[in-house]
Amino acid sequence: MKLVKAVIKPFKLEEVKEALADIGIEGMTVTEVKGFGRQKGHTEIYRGSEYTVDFLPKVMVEIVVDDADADKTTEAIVKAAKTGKIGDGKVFVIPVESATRIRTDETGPEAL
Amino acid sequence: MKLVKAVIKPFKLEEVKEALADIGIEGMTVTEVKGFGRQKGHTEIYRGSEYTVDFLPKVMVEIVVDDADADKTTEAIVKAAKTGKIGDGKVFVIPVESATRIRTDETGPEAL
Amino acid sequence: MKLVKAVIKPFKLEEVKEALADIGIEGMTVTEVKGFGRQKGHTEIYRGSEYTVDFLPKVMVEIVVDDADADKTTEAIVKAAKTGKIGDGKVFVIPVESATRIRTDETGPEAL
Amino acid sequence: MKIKKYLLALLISGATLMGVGSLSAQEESAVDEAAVAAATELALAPAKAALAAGNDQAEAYLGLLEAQGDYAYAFDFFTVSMLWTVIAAALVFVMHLGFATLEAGLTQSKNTVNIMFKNVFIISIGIISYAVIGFNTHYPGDFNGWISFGSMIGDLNADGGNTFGYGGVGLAMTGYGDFIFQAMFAATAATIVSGAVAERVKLGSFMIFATLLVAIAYPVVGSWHWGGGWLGGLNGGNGFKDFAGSAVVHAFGGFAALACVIILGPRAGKYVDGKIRPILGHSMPLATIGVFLLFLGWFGFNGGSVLSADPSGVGLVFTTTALAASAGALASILISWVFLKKPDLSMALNGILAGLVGITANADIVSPMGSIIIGFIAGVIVVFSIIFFDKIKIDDPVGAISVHGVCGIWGILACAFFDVTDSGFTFIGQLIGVLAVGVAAFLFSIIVFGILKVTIGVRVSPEEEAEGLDIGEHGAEAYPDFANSSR
Amino acid sequence: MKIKKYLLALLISGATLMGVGSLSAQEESAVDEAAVAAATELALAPAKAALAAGNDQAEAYLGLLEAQGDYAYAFDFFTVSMLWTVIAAALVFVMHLGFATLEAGLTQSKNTVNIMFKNVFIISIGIISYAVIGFNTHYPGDFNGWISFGSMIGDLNADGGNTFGYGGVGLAMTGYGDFIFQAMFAATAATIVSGAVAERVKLGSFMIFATLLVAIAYPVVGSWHWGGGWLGGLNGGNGFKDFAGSAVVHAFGGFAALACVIILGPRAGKYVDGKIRPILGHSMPLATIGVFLLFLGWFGFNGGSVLSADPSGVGLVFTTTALAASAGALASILISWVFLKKPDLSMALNGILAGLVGITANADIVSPMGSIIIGFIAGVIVVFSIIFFDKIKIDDPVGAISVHGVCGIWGILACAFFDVTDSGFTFIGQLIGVLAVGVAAFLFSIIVFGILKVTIGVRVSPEEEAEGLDIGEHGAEAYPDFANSSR
Amino acid sequence: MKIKKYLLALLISGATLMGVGSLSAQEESAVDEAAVAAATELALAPAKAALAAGNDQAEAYLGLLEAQGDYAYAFDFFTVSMLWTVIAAALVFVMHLGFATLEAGLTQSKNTVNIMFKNVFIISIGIISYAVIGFNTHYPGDFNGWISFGSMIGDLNADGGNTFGYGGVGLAMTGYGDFIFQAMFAATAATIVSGAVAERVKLGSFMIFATLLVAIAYPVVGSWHWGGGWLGGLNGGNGFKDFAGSAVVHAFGGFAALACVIILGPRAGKYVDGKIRPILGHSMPLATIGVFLLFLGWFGFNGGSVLSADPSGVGLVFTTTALAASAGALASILISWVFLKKPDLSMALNGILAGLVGITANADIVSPMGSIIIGFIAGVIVVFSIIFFDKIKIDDPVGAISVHGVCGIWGILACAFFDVTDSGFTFIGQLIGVLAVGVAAFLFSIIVFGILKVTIGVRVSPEEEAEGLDIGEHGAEAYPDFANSSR
Ligand SMILES: Nc1ncnc2c1ncn2[C@@H]1O[C@H](COP(=O)(O)OP(=O)(O)O)[C@@H](O)[C@H]1O
Ligand SMILES: Nc1ncnc2c1ncn2[C@@H]1O[C@H](COP(=O)(O)OP(=O)(O)O)[C@@H](O)[C@H]1O
Ligand SMILES: Nc1ncnc2c1ncn2[C@@H]1O[C@H](COP(=O)(O)OP(=O)(O)O)[C@@H](O)[C@H]1O
Repeated sequence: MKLVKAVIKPFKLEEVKEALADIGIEGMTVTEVKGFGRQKGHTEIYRGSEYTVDFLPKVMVEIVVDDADADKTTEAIVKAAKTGKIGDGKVFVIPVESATRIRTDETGPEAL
Repeated sequence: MKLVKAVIKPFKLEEVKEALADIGIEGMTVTEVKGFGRQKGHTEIYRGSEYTVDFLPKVMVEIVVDDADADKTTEAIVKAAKTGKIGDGKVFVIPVESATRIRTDETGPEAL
Repeated sequence: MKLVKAVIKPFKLEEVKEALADIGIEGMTVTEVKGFGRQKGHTEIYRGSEYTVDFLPKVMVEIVVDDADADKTTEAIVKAAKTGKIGDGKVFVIPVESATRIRTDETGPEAL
Repeated sequence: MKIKKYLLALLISGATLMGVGSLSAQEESAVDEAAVAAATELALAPAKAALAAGNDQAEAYLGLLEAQGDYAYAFDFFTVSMLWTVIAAALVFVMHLGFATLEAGLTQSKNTVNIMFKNVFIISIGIISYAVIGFNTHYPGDFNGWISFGSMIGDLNADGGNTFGYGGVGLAMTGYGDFIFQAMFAATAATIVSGAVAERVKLGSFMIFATLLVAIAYPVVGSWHWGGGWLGGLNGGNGFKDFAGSAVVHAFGGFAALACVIILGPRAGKYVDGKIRPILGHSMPLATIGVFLLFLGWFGFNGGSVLSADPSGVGLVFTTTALAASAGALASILISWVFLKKPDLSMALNGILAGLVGITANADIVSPMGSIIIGFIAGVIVVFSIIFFDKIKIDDPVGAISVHGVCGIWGILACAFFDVTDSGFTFIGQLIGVLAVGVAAFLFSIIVFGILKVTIGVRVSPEEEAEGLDIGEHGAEAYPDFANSSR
Repeated sequence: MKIKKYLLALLISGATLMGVGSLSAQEESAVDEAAVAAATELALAPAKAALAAGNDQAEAYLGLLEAQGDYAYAFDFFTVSMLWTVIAAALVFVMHLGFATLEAGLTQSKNTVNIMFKNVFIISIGIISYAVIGFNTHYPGDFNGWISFGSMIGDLNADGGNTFGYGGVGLAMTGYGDFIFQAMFAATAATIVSGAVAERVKLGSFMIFATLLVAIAYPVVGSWHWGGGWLGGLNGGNGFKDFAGSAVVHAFGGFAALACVIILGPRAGKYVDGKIRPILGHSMPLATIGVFLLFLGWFGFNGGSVLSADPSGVGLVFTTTALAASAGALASILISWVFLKKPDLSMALNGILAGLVGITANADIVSPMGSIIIGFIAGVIVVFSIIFFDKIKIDDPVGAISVHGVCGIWGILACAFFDVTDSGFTFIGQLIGVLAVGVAAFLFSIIVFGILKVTIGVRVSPEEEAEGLDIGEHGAEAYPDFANSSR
Repeated sequence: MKIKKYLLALLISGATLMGVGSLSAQEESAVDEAAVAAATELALAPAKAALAAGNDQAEAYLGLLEAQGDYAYAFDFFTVSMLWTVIAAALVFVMHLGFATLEAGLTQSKNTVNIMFKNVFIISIGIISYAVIGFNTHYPGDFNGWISFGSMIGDLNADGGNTFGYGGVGLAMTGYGDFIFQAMFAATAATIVSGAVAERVKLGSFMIFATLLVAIAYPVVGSWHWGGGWLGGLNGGNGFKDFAGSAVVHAFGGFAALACVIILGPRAGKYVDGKIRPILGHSMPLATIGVFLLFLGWFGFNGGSVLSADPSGVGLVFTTTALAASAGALASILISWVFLKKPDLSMALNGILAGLVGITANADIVSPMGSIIIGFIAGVIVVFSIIFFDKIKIDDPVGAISVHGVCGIWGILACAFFDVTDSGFTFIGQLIGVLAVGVAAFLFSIIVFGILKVTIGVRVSPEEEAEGLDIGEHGAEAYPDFANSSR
């Protein structure tokens, strides 16, 4: 199994969720995060002093999928989250050794 | 080492923490997250319009443990977090290559 | 590629960010978390009842780097985040199989 | 010709005034209608003269004066007193926002919508039910001293908006003024209970209970004291002293809360293996805003209870109220710092409220120094009381029982010790009064809430409690940002 | 010797008073100056005597009385009325904080800074523009009944701070009192629009629109009714009844909001594939605080509109206002529970506001029972209205169009049904009045906002809308903790 | 027979009135007691007649009138003025909630409990210490013009609640009214400092400093101006003009804050490598709520400083206060938009406060246009002042030094330029006065805070500062939801 860990723009969450539903993904976990990346340099002023807003609001979506689904999951996210503007985010794929559904003690792909 | 990454119901955190303490786990990191899964369909109304609350409040617990402890950690979490109702959550196990304690520069299992 | 996942004290974020910039790291994702660890036992009183504040505010910094950069990233974080006091946090390194930049569809190290 | 009538009137005035003098001289209590009319004529003279002189706009003012009837001489004082009454009502209204934010601040965010909803409901049903039945139950006029149910208010301006006279200078307001000021008080009792049962009470059951409490129990018990009931005969006819309601509002609410909490039991996870596990409030700013607003509103609660704009009364009451609140805060800060090792904000906030409840019974009869001592003692009491109730597993998230119940008793008893007007209020008399009120509130609540428990239930399911009442009862979150939004 | 002058004056008073009597007897309307002076002398007598007796401090008070001119006899009443006016102004000011927090609470956190900014701007420009042009446009004196632009206010105390007389007892305030009370009202119209266009309107365009709305449209339309314009001739000369502004403030704002929303379109993501996707407000505590503060401020809005401290008027208005608000809440709770299956806090909050808007037109002419019914119906209307506008894709984040526009109409019409003073307000007359105001507001807004749309644009870019206006327009976050801080 | 006495009294009244006339005629300043009594009799006549006529309830009202002594003729005016005083006190109280929320909003969430705690403490100790020593130090009566320590207040109603006379119409309040109004002011100075030293000051040291500041320094310096001290002799005997306290409250607090910040140093991480790194406030809604509440409270601060309900004074002051605040906001919006490129909410908020501080010294002597200009200039000044102090590394999280100190000076100087009453206030006189106050506050603070620094220390440890004072000083979090709760 793989953990697909995507950092996206917050307002893309709804579209990503739907794109994942379309390919049959039924579970995911979402976290509010702040992202630091190339999309920086937007300088703001607070009470007269300039500062750079380095950390921008992002949303991290984590989905554990069967090995076979990792690529299409990644693709679906990339497609749904793309605006073409800097700061769109990344998708990382990380190996997962086991998964357990707490409710049923099922493990492995059935647990997803 | 393994990263045990569990998504549980928020009110189970205290019990999970105690269950982990019982098996000698001394460290963990907790994040407030929103979960999307089978436990859905609870339709709400906001100002007259129906909508589905897809994302439910969950808590993510991340614990890095020695390889040997991964299973019993998983078990302890499963046991403590189970209510038997849909939405209890999942436990994932992910391989970890190294761990370092910032305070002491210790690495490996001693760092945990 | 590796995911360097560091849990640090919140007020060290700025220094860690700068330390990472110094070694050429351009992207990271940050989450507010609560940490449970050895740094505990500070007992507080709320409305007359004692309780232990188990979960302390921490910040989790996640950076995906090229395999080659994992060590120096870890080192940079450890150096910048160290206060020498209990609760400084940990750095974990986790294998990453792939990375994709949503904006450009680039994958692999170029995506970082 | 009208000129003659006018002159005649003046003549009659003069003549009757002398008669008045003689009446008074003979100390007869019978009212000489002609003399009264003449006296009134004296009060109307400047406006009448102005009108007669062609100053057309005097007509409206004269109309107001005349509507005032025999009390025209005091019309301006009446007007300012009435103004103070409605402003005080607005200030007491602010207390409801204070209660709502305090309660929300001291509880978990997963129950915040529920708490706000309860408070919106309480103030609404409180005002409506007070119109429908409460007011005339609270002030039944002649009655058996114990109970008499009233009907819906009618046109309280039927007398021309002039009810200055009915309580002498002590009640310088129209019927509507009296109504709206008291209506704002009425909901308070239910609000106090709301805080104590928060985070686990079933919404529907609470709404039924709150309605019965404010519509029936509160005005009935209140009538014993403020409505001319049996409590007035206490203290050897000297009356039972409860200036603005330490007993009939606060202790009443506190004891009702105690009964409900006993029936309801503590929140899940509060007492585990014999140990207390505090459940932290989710927003200290909200709690602090709440207490400042309560402090503000109390100027109306106590100040308005002077029942007129009498300068000496209003000034004294504002001063003793503020001093007691401040002393309460300092005491709680001191005690929590010394005994609990940390300066606890939530205790400081409760200290302010403790001082306010403590001074409520006696704000008009104590000296500045007396008010400081009363507030200080209340601030000490409240800390230990909160700890005590927690020890005996009475789980009261906001400390309502201690603040309103225990400090309410203290305020009532303090009348016997700190009165500088030598009115002879006795410890025993005060004790009987506050116990009567407390026991009544307790019994009513045990019975009604008990019946609700065995019928429709009073507590949400453990799952709902764990998940939070916001989702469970309302299907909504207090801070839903991010979920399902296009953010 | 001065003693002679004094005695002479007294003599003249006496003599003239008789003349006054005869004047009145002959029912001549001409004013006999000497008689007026004599009448005034009567009112000044006690203070003059005191001063003459060596009571030096009487001088200042006497000065105030004398500044009051011919109306000295009513000085104390004038003073308390004026005090009420400024306090009411302060209460109406509180409504602006209420609007700000309500609007912020019912929208997403990414737009909170923008909303707070708009509200700070609106109250500021509202007060300033009302001084510069609004006040004298609103109250133009003699004019054509439709429009007359005024100039900057001057020294409104030029008459010695005495304007008691100019509207009879119904306007017992100085020029400054009148100004500040009305200035606080003026910004309301723009605030109503602010809520409806929230989360997507371009800041600069909104600021221009809001400025024109409060500086020109509002006072011009207001002059039709309150400034003595053509609306006063409606209802067969009986006047069009709009006590405190259900039409000229609330419906005005509601219809302006409707026009702007039509031009602006819904928020991105609100209506997708023909389905409504609610965008949740980010903070129910903020929204609740907002509504309680609006409820509080409404006591000034309606109560101050009595335009004096007349005890019977103020008491009635406070009572009907509170009853209607409470009934509105209960109705919305009931309807949302029955029809939407959950007791919806945001609907309960809107219910309070609906009741308040509904009673605003008629608070001084209805009975308590009437006010309960008016509020209840408003609470029912508002729920269905909100659902209706959502169905037809009019996206109004805070429900401003329903609360202020629709319930504003209801309040105006209710004058014809619930009036207990038999003033003969007719359904048709009321309808014409409120439609005139609504159409005017709508047309003005369609034109001005339409011009802004085709010139500088009225809507932020989709990217900015997605990211939030806080970053886009202000470069700031409402809750920025953690980012870039040394926390 | 009493009838004779009554008639006799009337006769004497009449006769003495003539004597009064002659007294006045001879322009003797000696008071003829009999004449005074006769004049009073005139004022009491209607109520006495009513009582004599058997109108029993007149007794209470007559009692109030008689308690008023020689000033009975002005009792109603006195009553309404006193009512305004206590309501104004309540409004000034609201400012403390405003300060608390503004300070919390503009700082980090890790210090919020600490900030709320400080503000609860300040208002409490402020009121108590003002009773114990402050009031009688502030108003020492006859003294050397520089300093005289007072004792605890006693029964301020000892004169029957009648102190109308002691300052003429300009002080129409009882002793308690005077006390409570001034007590609410007293804590302000410490609150101003609180904002400037936030996020790093040691709690205990701050509490000691704040206590000494409000208990001693504030009333001593205040006595120079308001207590009849040496500042009254400035401007060629014309007095130093500081209407409601731009100098003796705001500049006082601002300069004390400056001294403390100099001693304390900036927050860690604020100035790094010569660059300013802003530390963002954690909640813009809280900050906005704070400023709206301060604006509201200022109507009491300035309006109450009229010291009576004089309609012309109160109306003018409300108007100038609102116009200056609004102009301040617009100026800050403009300046921040033009010079800082973005419309900055926090600057708009500071602009409101700047305008309010600017108008505080002169609200009763300027024209509407003058007040707009004063506020506008204050709004410009505050932006550049905040930037300036940041440049020179004076780290003031909320801008207290600029808002209260710098704009306080501006307000005082503006008296010399914008006075439309031709009272002859001079630039030099005003400058001397405000500098005297500022220097005194600065020196006192440097010394006392300096001593605290070298003894118990004034700053928390770097670790505690990094972790937040909430955990460090109070062991509590402001928003603790989720941790250790059973959520
Ligand atoms: N190396 C990285 N490790 C973890 N997260 C990253 C990394 N690089 C970027 N991110 C995340 O992706 C977001 C977008 O990256 P950025 O470089 O700004 O734009 P883009 O994705 O268009 O290249 C960042 O805000 C951050 O949250
Ligand atoms: N494939 C997945 N990847 C990541 N998180 C998941 C996945 N499936 C479920 N989860 C998380 O687990 C939670 C519970 O899952 P759900 O399907 O609702 O119930 P259950 O665990 O009882 O099957 C979800 O809310 C989500 O946070
Ligand atoms: N085994 C673990 N797995 C995940 N996170 C951990 C683990 N141990 C510690 N942490 C995180 O590191 C933080 C610091 O750990 P702690 O034991 O308190 O101090 P130290 O790092 O100095 O040993 C904790 O608060 C927690 O967030």
